[in-house]
Amino acid sequence: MTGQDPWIRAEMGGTKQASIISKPEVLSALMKKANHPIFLIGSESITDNKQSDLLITLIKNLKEKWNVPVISTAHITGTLISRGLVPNASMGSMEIIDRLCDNKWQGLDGKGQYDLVILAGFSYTLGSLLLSGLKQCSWNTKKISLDPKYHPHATWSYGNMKFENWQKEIERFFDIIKTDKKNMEESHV
Amino acid sequence: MTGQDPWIRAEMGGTKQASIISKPEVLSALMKKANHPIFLIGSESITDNKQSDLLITLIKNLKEKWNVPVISTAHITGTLISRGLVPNASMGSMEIIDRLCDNKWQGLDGKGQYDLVILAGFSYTLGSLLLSGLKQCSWNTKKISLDPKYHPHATWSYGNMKFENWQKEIERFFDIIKTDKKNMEESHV
Amino acid sequence: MNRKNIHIHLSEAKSSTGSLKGLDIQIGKIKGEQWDEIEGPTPFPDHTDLRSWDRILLSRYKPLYLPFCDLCCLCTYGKCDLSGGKRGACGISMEAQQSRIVLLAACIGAATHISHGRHLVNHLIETHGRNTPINVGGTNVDVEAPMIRLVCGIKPKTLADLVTVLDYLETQVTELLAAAHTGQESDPLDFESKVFHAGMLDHVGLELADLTQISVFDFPKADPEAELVNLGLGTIDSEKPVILVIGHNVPPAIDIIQYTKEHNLSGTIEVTGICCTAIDLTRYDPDAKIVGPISWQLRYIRSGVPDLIVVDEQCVRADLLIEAGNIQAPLVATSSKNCAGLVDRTDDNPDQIVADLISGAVQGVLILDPKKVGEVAVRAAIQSHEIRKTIKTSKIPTLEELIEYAKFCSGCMECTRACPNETPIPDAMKQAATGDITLLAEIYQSCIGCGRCEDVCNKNIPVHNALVAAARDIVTSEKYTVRAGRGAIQDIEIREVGGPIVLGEIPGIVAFVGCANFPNGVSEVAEMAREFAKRRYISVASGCSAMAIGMYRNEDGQTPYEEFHGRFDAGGIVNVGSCVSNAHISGAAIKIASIFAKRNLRGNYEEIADYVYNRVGAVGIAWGAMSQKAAAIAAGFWRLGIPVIVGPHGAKYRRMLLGRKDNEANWFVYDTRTGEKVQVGPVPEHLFISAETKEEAMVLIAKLCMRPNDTSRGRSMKLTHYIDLHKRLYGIIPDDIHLFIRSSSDIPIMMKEELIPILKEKGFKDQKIPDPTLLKSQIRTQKGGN
Amino acid sequence: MNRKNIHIHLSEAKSSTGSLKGLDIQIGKIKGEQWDEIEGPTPFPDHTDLRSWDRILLSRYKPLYLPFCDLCCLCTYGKCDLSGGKRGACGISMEAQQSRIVLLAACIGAATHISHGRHLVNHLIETHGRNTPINVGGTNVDVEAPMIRLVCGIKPKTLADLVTVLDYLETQVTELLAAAHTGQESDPLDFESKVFHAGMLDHVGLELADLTQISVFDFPKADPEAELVNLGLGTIDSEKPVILVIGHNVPPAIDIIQYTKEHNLSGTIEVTGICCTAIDLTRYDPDAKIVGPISWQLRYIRSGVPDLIVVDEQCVRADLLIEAGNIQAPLVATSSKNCAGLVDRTDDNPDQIVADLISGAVQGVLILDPKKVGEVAVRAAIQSHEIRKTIKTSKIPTLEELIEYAKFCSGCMECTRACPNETPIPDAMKQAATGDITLLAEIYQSCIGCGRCEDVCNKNIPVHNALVAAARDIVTSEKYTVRAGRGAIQDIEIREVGGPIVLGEIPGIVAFVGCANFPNGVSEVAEMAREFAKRRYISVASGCSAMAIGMYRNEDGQTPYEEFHGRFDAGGIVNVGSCVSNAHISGAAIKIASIFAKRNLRGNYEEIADYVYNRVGAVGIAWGAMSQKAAAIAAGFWRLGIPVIVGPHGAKYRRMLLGRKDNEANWFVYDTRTGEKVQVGPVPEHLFISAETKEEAMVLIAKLCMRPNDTSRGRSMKLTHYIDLHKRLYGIIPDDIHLFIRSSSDIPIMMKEELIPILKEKGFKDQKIPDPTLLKSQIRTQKGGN
Repeated sequence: MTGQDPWIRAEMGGTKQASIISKPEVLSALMKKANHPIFLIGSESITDNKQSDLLITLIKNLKEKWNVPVISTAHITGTLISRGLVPNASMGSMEIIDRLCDNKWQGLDGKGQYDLVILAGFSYTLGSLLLSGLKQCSWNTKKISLDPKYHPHATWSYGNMKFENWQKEIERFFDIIKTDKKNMEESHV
Repeated sequence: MTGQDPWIRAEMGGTKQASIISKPEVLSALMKKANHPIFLIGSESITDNKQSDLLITLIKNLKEKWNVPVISTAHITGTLISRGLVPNASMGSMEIIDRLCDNKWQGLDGKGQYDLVILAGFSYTLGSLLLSGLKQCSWNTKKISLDPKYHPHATWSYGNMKFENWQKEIERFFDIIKTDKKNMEESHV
Repeated sequence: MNRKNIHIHLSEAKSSTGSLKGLDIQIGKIKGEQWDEIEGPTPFPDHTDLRSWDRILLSRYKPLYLPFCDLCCLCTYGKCDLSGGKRGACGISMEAQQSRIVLLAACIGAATHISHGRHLVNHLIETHGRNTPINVGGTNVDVEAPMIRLVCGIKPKTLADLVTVLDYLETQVTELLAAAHTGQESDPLDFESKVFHAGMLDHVGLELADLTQISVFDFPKADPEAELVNLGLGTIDSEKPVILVIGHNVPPAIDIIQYTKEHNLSGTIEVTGICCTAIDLTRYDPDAKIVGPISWQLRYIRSGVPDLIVVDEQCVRADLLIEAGNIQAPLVATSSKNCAGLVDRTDDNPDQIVADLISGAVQGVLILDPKKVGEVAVRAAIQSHEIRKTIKTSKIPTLEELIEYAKFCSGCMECTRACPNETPIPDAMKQAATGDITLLAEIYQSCIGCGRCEDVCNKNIPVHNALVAAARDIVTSEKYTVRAGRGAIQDIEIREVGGPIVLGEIPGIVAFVGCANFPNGVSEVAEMAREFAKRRYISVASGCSAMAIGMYRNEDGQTPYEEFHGRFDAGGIVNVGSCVSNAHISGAAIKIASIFAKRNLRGNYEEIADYVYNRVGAVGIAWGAMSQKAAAIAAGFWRLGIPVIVGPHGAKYRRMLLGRKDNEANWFVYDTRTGEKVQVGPVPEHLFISAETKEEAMVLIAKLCMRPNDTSRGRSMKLTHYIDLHKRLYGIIPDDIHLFIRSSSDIPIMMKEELIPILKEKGFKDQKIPDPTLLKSQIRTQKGGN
Repeated sequence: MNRKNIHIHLSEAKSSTGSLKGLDIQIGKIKGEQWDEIEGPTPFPDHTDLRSWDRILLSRYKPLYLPFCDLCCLCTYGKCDLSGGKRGACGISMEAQQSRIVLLAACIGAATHISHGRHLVNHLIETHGRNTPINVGGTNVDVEAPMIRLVCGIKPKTLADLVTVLDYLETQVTELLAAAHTGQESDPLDFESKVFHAGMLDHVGLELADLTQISVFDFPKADPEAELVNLGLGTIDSEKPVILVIGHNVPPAIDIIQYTKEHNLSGTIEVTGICCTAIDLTRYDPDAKIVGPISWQLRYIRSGVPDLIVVDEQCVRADLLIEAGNIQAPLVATSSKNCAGLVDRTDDNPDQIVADLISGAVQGVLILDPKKVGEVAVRAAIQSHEIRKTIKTSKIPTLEELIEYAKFCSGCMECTRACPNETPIPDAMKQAATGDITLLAEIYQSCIGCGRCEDVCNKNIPVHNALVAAARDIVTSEKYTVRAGRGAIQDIEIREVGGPIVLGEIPGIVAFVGCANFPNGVSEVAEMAREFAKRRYISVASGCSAMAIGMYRNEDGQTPYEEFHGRFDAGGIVNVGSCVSNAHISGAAIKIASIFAKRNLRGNYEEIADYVYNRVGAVGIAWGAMSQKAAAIAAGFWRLGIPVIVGPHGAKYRRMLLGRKDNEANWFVYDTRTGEKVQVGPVPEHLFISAETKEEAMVLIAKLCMRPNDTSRGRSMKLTHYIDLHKRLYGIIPDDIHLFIRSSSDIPIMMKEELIPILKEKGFKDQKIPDPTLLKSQIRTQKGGN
């Protein structure tokens, strides 16, 4: 079960571990079920590695399709804007997790706490801690990790994958989004 | 993957977790590959629960078929004898693990350290610690847990199973032992 | 070494001798001339001063590590995977990491007792004065502080003298804790040596704390006939206002009694206790009632009986505020270690505090002044009782409710998987759903009251309450007695048993210590204690184990404390007191060296430990130990060469200290008379071992009581018990008797026929009995050499 | 409260006044009449004495917990799964468990420094006498011990006076550690309050340790012009015998220098150091060389350069004995905390020890006498050098070997998965196999030298050595300078900057502290320090961060210490010294209250912390902190109201203390003049936060320097830096500026056009600037009330 080992091997999960996003339909179903989702994008999304472009495209797609608000952590807002992604807010990773842990927080839109938190673009270590913090304070919030490294503390996570395989998965997800009709039956997760 | 969660849920494994004994052929292959196996049987093997009889029969079979020496821990030797199983030695669980950790120990038979250690009949907590201790001091020794509760610290373990399913597995193993021919091709694990 | 307060030069204080004396005591100095014993080599030792002794023991008893998990997560370099020979980012190995965790546990444990001692001494100096004399047994006890004499090399006379001891202990604990910092120590045995040091410090701290409270509160003073006190839920009169005290620091509880006495309320209020505060309270007032050990917290509170809860420190549940709230009982926290988030009302008017507690304006308060706790607790309990009479506060379901709950059970097994004892709750629920609560009631007997079952139940069944409900008849019939903690052992008792013990004719001292995390309830400890008392060992007990022993009645209806005498002598069951009273057990071993064998104690640790190790057949049993304190207490015994046996859960301490009887060469001593190296066999075989069952433990007890110094008469008696127990409990004769028989006169007479053929087969040969030591310095022909 | 040594009654010592005085000092008493400052409310405080202050801070900065795992494994009740609201067998919640672990870390950290201080004081009292005066800056420093004055309420004059302080610290650490025992404390905020207390004690311990060594070893005494010393592997002359000292306790290293001086060997031996021992050694002898921070251990040893290694305590790898053995360099362990399994040769003849080390009879020795270490190390290093000249000892592969190794790489990614910084080693290996080592050399720059990559390599590639080999050119060109640690800040410096700081006109004090576990090597710290020095903040540094800053050269070839001045003034980069010198940073903040604002320090913690919190715009950056010591140091800053920023790995400390700027109501102060509650905005917004990138950290630094007391001029300057950095680093204007602008005069003039429209949109309204306090007791109209 290599794909489902924590990417940093010493990062043990807990008694409840993330389910694997085995196919893009899972993601799509999760998005549809969400009432109030939010996307957190970390600083690694703008590093030079080959994942960046795809990740930014993915976020744009989510934003356009389901109107998912995006929060950029660290210092990357300007770069994102220059690459065509305008985040809804810029906030430190600790600051946003802290707010997501506060059941009185009304969200960026004043509509209350979020029920689905999607993360991508964080160093694995930091991502783990953010997910662990969220899991602890907000057990019932769904947490999705979209990076191609298995995150046991999430609710749903990709397994450890080579870039090429992950790319295929994400591109298939784009296809689903495009062909998706409003009246399409909801797939069950 | 419920069957492969640690039975006591807080008993996290490590970066290497036991493979599941998915079918009796696995067990049989492991036995055949072993050069110098040993069986440790714990005090729960004589408690009243329904597993006891089957376990004792299993051990007798292993002993007869592959001449696996048996060490009984705790105080159960007399009872085992009265039930037709004569252990090769009686030793505290800590004492035997301590010896199995000593690469100078010559074994019960003077032929040197063992390369396969089979455990059954321990409380889950104690069993975990014995396996953890063995894993730590003797990383390359194969460790098999035969109780129907998943032990991540073993090399091979049954998953968490209902008694009835475990019973079926063990009985199928008896069948294999019976029908096994010396010239049968070794199955690969 | 912390001896700063002792270095005062006469020339710097040009005054009369009289006033100098006064000053000496004032600043903690103990004048040498008051004590003619020669100072040994290691007063106030650093751990490096005794490291060579530790290494002698550790070369014989090697650590076996049983890691709790593969990782180290102590710093932000990590987490690091240490399995399979990998090292952490700081370079640490798995072995060193495990021993480091043991050190951390031992430091926490020692700190807990030492800090408790500091608190007691400071508080009682404030209320009773610096010159309050130490008195633990009047004329019956001359060696009043064997541990302090041995380790510190001083002879404390007043509370003020103890301050010097505390300074030393705190310096040392701080240093040991520093060694647990990331990086640094790399050698597992050096970590283990530091663990031993922490254990030794812990025993000094224990002794100091108990000396203090015995002296000031006039607890039984080394009294073998201390009163029998009531124990058990069934002894409580819930018609009266009921106060529950929980924890380990007795002053607030004593001030509750004081307040009732001063206000003529004695007898109108039930003061009940759990854990060591309960034990210590009955040493002060035999009318107080002990509810039970640590694991009785949830069941007693949820019964709704307590009208008010006073909690101090140490073994107290971290959810007491919630539990107290659930039964509408106000809670008073009294310790800085356990502020529970409550507002500090120490400086407020008691009227206002009581009013706030009773109106429900606050659910609890923090009061750091014991005297004020006494007043507030009593007054609020009386009012709380009035209110609570009119409402249902018990959380324990009725039989009908229980059956309804049981029907919800889906058999998912999560409760069993969360239960430390893996009890078959779902089976019992299934049965209960049909109206038969037998199995549930049985599970109550092995329940350690942790409540984890409830947290994981998918159906929200109050599982723990259900167990208590099923066992209602058992619970209400919990009426037992326990002898109040007697404190120290008298010098005369030591004088009388010293010879029989070191010769082996009293077959051993068996000390039952620690808490209640047993695999099969409290009954196993009682069973073991009775077995060895009947065999004329000296059974000693403290803390929750002392309670556990009391929770048994024989066929004549007697509890063990009624059945057996309380003298430190063959066939006794001796309750020394609370956890801190454990020092009287190690102290008794030391006093054998001092009083019986006339060895110098003063700053002479190594020689005395060598004496105890080779001559005093003592074994500790911590059958249900779970805490860091227990780790420290055990370590204190190890350094004195006294083996400790723990129950199967004790394997979670992650490290055993095991001897290897199959390596004959390990088992030698020097004969002090000749310097000759003599093989003596594996006595005692292990220093720390987890037994899987009580049967294994009992056989181990008998075996580990053997010592090199046993006379043939003594050895044959010890062997009789060992072989007899082994045959009875294991069903076979042990296979190692030849290792313990040094000459034919060691063979138990009644077993000769049976044993001689075995010995012949094993190739038995005669060995002489030396005057044993592990220290070259103890060899007389080269005394002073090394 | 540990004041036992102060309670001496004159009546009990009927002697002349003269001799009494002598006695007073002897026993640690500090005579009140030598100091006319009024004693504040909390000399020698227990943690409950300052709990209400802690709760004020903690009600504003709430803990966010980021658990390292779901379990608690601290006792044998467990392991317990605490996730999803479940409680442990002891009743503990996940939040309380996380804060308990933080407490444990802070206790270990504080114990480490305090024990180090105890060791120094004991050793130096022995060698230099009890009456050795404390002198940290001659006539330039009147407030010699601001932390000790503030916390303990005493004014230490001699080493002996420090013993009283140590007793207090050890008592308190022991009590806090006790609170980490299983059970007991249930409230996370009470655990956090204890963490703050541990931090405060830690700073007292730091100050005490540095005062001691500055005074006795004549380190630079508050000298802004302390010498520039050599730093870097490239500065070492390996033709000479090379001694490497590693750790945090300088006496053995000083005795090495002493020995070379006394034996006319100065200049013939290279004494090189890693970590704080190196820093402190250059404070003693500027000719000693600093190799680099903690993470340079493996690379330097494996280079084969050191002929002998002397290791003391704290941040030293636990595998040094193995590493030293691999290059055939003898090892001398010198600390009881780190015995490394070596035989204690303290009492042996140096001739014999040297002979044993050189013959290889032993690979290392333990010597607990610094003077003997000095002799043995020098003599053995000279001989070791002769032998080692003739053999290849470097473990660093040649380029050819490196390429061969790289070819073995299968790209399995295990090394990356083990690397704390997730460096792309397999990619680099693939490239290296083709002969191109660029990427490998790049990885060297962000390598923290933990060596975990090697343990997991399936192909047994010596990965770390390969990185060092690839970076050979970089390594050998590591030639830098760092200003020797200056120690304290002069009173006159404080007098001069006090006004500009509390008014906000010096925009802030930025303290770079802690170790080298950076995500991108040492360069980020240098970059940050230079940025803020250029912006005329006061950049302060200590320990490995001070080294990291030195490892940079600007376009003119200057290191930052050459580029910037060393005064505690705008635009300086101030190296205070080693880890223990961190106390001079908190001390400087305190001295602003004392010297500039003339507040009483003596036992007056709460008022001074309130002053610092509201007025002194200081921020700590522990960019690569990894240890328990760092946790304690940070906690000491928190209690004074000084925010601390850590790097992304710092999130592994498991707990942040975060403010919520969106809750306007949180951000008030009282105006001391009127008692009015005034909204002042989120200044500072957080108390402890992990930044994801250096850019985020830099913006946070600027932001967290704002304080309620800023004048408009000061605030507008601070805002200028905040907005400017945000625009440059984030690429946008910050969205929260309206929260920091209290009136139009706060608006930076140059930014008016840009900001006014934004402020209008956000609905900005004028607020007044109060004389701020969080303490009702500080309100003048009701002074004394509460």
